[in-house]
Amino acid sequence: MTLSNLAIRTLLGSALSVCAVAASADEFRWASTTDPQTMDPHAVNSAPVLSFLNNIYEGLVRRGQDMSIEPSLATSWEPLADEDGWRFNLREGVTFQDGAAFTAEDVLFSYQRASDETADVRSWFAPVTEVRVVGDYTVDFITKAPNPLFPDSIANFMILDKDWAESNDAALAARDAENFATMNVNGTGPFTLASRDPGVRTTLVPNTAWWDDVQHNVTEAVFTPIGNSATGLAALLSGEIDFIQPIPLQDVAQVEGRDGFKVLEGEETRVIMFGFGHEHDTLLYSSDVTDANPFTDPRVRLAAAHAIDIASIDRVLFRGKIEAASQLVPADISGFSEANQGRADFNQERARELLAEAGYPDGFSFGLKCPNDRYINDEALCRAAASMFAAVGLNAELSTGPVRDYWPQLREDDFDMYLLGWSPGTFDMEHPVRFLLHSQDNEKKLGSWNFGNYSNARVDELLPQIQQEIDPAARQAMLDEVVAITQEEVAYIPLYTQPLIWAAKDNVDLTQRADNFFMLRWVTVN
Amino acid sequence: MLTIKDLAVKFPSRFGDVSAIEDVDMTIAPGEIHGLVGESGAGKSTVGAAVIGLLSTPGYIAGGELTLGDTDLRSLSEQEAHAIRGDRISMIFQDPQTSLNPLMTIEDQLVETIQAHSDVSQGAAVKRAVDLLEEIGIDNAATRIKAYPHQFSGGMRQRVVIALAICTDPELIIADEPTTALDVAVQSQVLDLIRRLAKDRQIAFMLITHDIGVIAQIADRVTVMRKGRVMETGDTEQVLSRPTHPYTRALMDAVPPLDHRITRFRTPTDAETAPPGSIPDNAAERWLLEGQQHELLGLTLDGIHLSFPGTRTSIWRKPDPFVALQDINLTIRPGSIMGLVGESGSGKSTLAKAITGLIAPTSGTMFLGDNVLPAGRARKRNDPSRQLIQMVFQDPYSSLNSRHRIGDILSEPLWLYGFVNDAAERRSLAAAMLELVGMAPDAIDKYPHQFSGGQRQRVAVARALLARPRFLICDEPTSALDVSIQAEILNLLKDLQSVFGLTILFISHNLAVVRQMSDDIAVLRNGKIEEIGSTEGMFERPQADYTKKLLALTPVMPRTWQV
Amino acid sequence: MIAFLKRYEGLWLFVHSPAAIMAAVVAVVILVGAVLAPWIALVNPYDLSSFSLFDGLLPPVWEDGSNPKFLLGTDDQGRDMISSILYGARLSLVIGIAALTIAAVLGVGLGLAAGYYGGRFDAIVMRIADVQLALPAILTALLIDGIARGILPAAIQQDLRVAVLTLAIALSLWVNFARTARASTFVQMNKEYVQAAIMMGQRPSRVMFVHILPNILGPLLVIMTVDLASAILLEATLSFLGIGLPADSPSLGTLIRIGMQFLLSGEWWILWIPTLFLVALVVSINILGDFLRDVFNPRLR
Amino acid sequence: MVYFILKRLVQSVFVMLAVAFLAFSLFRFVGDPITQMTGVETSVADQERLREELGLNDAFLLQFGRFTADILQGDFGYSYRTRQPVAQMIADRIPATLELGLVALLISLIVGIPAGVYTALKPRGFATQAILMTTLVGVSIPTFVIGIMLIFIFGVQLGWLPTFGRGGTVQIGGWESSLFTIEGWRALLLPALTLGVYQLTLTMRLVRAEMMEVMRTDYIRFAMARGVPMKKLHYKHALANTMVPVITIIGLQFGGVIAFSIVTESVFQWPGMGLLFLESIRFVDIPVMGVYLVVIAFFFVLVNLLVDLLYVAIDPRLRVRDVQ
Repeated sequence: MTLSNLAIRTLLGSALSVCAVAASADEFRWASTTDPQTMDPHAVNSAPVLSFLNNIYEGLVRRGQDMSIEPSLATSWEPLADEDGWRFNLREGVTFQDGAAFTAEDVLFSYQRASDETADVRSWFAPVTEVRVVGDYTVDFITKAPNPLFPDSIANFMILDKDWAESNDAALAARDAENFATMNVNGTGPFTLASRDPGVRTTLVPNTAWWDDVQHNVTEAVFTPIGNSATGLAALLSGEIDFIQPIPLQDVAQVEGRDGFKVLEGEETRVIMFGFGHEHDTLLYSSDVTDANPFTDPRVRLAAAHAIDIASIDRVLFRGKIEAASQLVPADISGFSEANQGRADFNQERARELLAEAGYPDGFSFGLKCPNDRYINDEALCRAAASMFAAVGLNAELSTGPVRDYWPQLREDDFDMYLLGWSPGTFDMEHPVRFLLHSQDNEKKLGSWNFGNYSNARVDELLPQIQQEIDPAARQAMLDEVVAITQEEVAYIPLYTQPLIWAAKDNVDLTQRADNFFMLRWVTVN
Repeated sequence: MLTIKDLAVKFPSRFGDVSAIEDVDMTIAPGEIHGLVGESGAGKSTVGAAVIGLLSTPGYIAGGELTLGDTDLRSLSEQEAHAIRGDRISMIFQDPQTSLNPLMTIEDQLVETIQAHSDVSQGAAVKRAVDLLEEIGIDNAATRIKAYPHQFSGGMRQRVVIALAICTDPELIIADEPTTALDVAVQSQVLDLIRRLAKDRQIAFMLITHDIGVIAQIADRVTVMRKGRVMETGDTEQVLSRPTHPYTRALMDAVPPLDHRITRFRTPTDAETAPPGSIPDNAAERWLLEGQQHELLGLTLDGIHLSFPGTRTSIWRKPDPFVALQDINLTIRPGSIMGLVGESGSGKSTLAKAITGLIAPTSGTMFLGDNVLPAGRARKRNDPSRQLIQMVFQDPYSSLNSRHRIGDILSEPLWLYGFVNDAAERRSLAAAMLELVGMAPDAIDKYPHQFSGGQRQRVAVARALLARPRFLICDEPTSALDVSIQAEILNLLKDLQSVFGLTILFISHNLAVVRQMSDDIAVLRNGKIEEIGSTEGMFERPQADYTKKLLALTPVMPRTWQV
Repeated sequence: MIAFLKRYEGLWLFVHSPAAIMAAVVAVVILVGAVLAPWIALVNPYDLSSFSLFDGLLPPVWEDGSNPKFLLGTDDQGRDMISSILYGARLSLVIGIAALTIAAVLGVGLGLAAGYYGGRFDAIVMRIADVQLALPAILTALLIDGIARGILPAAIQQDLRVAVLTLAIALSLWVNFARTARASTFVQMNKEYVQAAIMMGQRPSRVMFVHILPNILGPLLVIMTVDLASAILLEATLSFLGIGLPADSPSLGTLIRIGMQFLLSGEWWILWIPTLFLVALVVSINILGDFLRDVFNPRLR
Repeated sequence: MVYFILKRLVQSVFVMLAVAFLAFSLFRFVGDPITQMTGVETSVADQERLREELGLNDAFLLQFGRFTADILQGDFGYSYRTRQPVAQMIADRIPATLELGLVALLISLIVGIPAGVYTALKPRGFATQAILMTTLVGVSIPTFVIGIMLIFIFGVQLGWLPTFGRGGTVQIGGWESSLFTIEGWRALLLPALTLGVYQLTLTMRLVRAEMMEVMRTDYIRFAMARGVPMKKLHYKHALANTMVPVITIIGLQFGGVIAFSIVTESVFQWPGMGLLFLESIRFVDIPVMGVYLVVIAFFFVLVNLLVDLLYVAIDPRLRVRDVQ
């Protein structure tokens, strides 16, 4: 009944429009696991959104292929002379995709929008007290204290057009209900939105009026989220997509072995580590030690570090694609402590000795919490680690769960030991010190991801100094001190840097950036 | 015309081939109604199925000849046989309720059958169908033909079935128990129709039935079968009135006569059962007699009215209730047998259920002896009447729990009513009771499915007796049984009644059986009592028109034929 | 002999059905293996100290680079495949059978009572069944899982995973039992032996469970076998959707979910060996179910 | 008949309300949406403020009342994750799921019914045994394994069919359909097959059992005895009479098909409701999950009402009142 009706309507051709079916020659199709949930650059602070929108919107500064900060909508910036803060000199002649001119008013408006209560990215502007429009193309950001890293921290702060947002009722980020900016864009970036079907496909086309030199040759780019990794890989191998990020480690050989495909391997900036319940008086999940928390003893934590056979993990679980980590950031991040590159070696003897010294010659049991859908091979890693811990007498009661349950458990202090991955949003060592090493301080919003509440007075004392120090050497010295202290005390057991594995057709040239952001402007299809 | 010679049908089973019929000989001439009679398991339906080529799988014809006119039916291919079906041989089934495709109109079914066998146009086929329906007595056939089977009553439906069977002018029709599911009035009409068709159209009928009365009424010739073999063949009158084979004779003896009352049946099987009292010192008999501390109990029904809520079909209108029983006044004298007769749907079983408390009358009062009998749910589980009133059901295959051993079934009333608390004692009493009803005591460890219908009905009687009842309801206790078995069970009931002084309500649609069993009789029709009185009085001088009609239409053997 | 076989018709049919025999052999072998897992398995996949990552990803013995200690190879954790499968089958069967028992007790109880009492009680039970049917198995399982996560303290959630999963599967299966039991009970209620029992004044519970229940066991038994197969598959599917059992206490379904990661990587055995086992187990159970159906409904033969 | 339908409607409303309540219970228990809604750097205070704004701190019954009242007013709320109206999100995905489910059902009927008839009429044939065995193995392999196998055989190795998505779609009055393009059908084939395998087996076995039952009835034997042509006998007489129980079960199963499409949609990245639901679970997008459950229940109820109407169409005993 309905079908024949439909057929008739089709024949009549009324209200009929055919979506793009076959791929045109220069159409570039790519897939990732998650759909960006919104097109609003300030509504959600999550990697899929920021990564995707960086193709459409631009910030005052942007990151280059090597992650370095380079001019974008601001051509230059310098610290203010008479007060704490930064001056940005804006690029002239830039237009938004709807043709409106880009001016300092748009920057001020975007700041107000992004730092409003409705915005999820407002934490970026915690140090900012005021933004002043100095001229049409000059803006000052005033900070509470000297903030040498401020320009680095706003690479994802995207600018929208004031008039466009206000006239479309999108002056505030959509929080409870959608608004115009959830589904529509008006940026200055290299691409603009052609169509969007959330969770299904999102099509981008080049912004012909883009101010910068065009390095890509994409005429149309179609993004499809594919949640199931096997399906995604099948889509690549069957030629339906040109590029996918990421692919599972174990499938690298399969892709490399096929003609016409290539694998891009790199390292993400995310370091995977174990954390401890430092402030617990007793273990929560122990069947034998119920009156104490052995992990308060640094020797026990060190024993755990010595129990880890990172080489086997690398070989079996990660097929040789990981880099062991010595501290909370990988080597190419600014502030990395070169002086402290050593890590506890795999030494079961030493681990047992340390346990015996600490008064646990027979070991003890404890609870280990892990997510199973957050990091690459997270669950397998934890099972392997638990097995390794068990070999020295640390009997881990492993409990894994999806990340939706995992964070609440961590926030409720419900663990003895836990797995965490951290990618420094600012690409500087200061970031993990602020979030993971400083004592928990809700008022100052410090140590907010330091679930085990590792606390060291010296580290707490050093953090504000690091944040305000302009001199790189002095700053590095302080960072080295922090790393040395936390290594000495085994605040965390850093394991490795998470690998970044993308796959593409051979005829696609692209750039794999360490933050796992995929930038269409560097894509060429041959 | 139809000649059957040495026909043998076998059913392969995992224990080797089982012979269903052997050495069957039979001829049927055009226009002849040939009765094929026998008890269940005689193989009479198998003969019919073999002729029309519809033996149920995996049966096969193992030998013999089957010819219809010049056609050798056995040599036909599958397609040829199917072409002959309907065209030259047709068939009428027992139950008109299930013989017609419920999803197709009568017209569709008739036209498709006509067109399957002759090359006629749709219009011509419809016309022929309408004419045919008129011929077999369906009024207003031109409009009725558009109806679906469920819109016809049972008798009309069987006419439609017959119309379907004859619409292609077959030479032979196999009628397998064509009237068994019908009430007497309808049965008589259908039998008349068959006779007319045989005469007018010269159709040969193979009339398969277990009912000697039907055979006597319309068959020209008859063949008696037993256990797959022909016992006797001949003209109906000769076979029925002067049987030569002892089996035929015994069979005739077991048929209850309608026109007079006999004291006991002679049963074809040599009495494997001794009547109660003849077993010396039976423990069960003693136990039952011990329990007779009560007087004989009568039952009185006073103004019983019972209606069921109708099926609701509209939001606005309350559905009309369906009236099952209307103003029933009935007194069953203590120690007597009250016969309750009526056609299907007359409310006989509803009345039995009301007395047993399974359903509650809408109004009216019931008395057991002098005590009011609580109705329906008001009757407590421990009400004394639960024990005093027992029932023997129609279907011995469903009235015994097939998952329980006979011993468990029989012991149930003993512990339920607290008669015997010792399990071993219950067991020995049950065994004695089995003996009393004419079964071997070792039956106690067997399951019901290991027994025949007659034996099961004996068990059912035993179970009823073990409750030490004073009032027994027998709801069509023999209608599922063969005549010879029926005779045995009726004998048993009579014997038990006389020994233990039970009051019995005997329900049956079979007038002859009721005449043999009851002291008084009540005729039920559409939930109302038409007539009530002593059995002899009623059979000799029926008052109500309905009773007269029933008596007149019941097929019987002519008095002169009776042995 | 013939008399004996006639009496035990089911047995006779069984002896003459090669498919049923094969299925029974496979099912029994897997069952025995599962029961005896703790004694015959090389490693205990729940005991993290009994295996080592060092042995990870070894292929089955007939392939290059294998270790004869691990006949069917090892997975990415270094667990012996055979041991994992034995323990996995054990867990799958425990969940399946437990879920089935709960579903059968609940469903048959409600179905019997609904059929026996009829009327309003029947209507209520059937409406509840409708609601249950409106939430198909997967959704029920997701719902129960979600609720359990919400109301149970995190500390015991892990220990109760099996129980929660069992309950979820049981809840999605009970309707089958209830509907069948109810329909069969309706049929039995018209049988005269039931009327006799009621008439005699027997307790409803006795009528239901002693008289009616044995007579409706046939179709229920068929449902039980078929649903055991569905329960095992459902558990596997839930694992695939990520709400099954955690990877450190793997059922067959979880093993397959883990194995899916190695579909293309060359370590085929991690996926296909447990899959083969699961399919063999489920097919066997289904064949036995078919066989039982034939026994109880000879007309379909 | 009107009364019958009204009665079913009332029952349906009850079912819907009960499902809504269950769906809402899910709201409460499935996890904390806030941590999923906000980025890593959002402070605890900001999270708490958001929780308060969304009313997540209110009493359970108050929240349920609000939820039901909103739904009754046609307001299905907004997704926590995308901030879009849930009604629109689900409505956008309904065509994909329905087309998938219907085509799967169609496949199961087109293949299952003839196969059921064949195996019923030739119960001892070799082909029958082969069909029965194959389908038995088919339903014993988990759906997701079948899906992935099909993808790799037909998508990757042979390259015949697309591996994901809906292919080409056509907008017809707001209904996005993939039934009018070849690309659409190519994309539909594998997922529909995956989803249909179980239904196919079920349909086949059901038709087979009912057909064997019907073939024994008197009216079929009578039709046989009248020499009604075999084809007519099998298809017009026998098959028609098997349809009533078959459509009942298919009706009851349709809800299951739609729900099981969760697995298929996840494997084939089929942009239907099931995929949306899975994403919602991952992100604890409670409004979407709740409405999904209600929609599924609605489909179930609707299909069963249709089944009731179909009965009336098929069976004259329900349609034509006895004239006597």
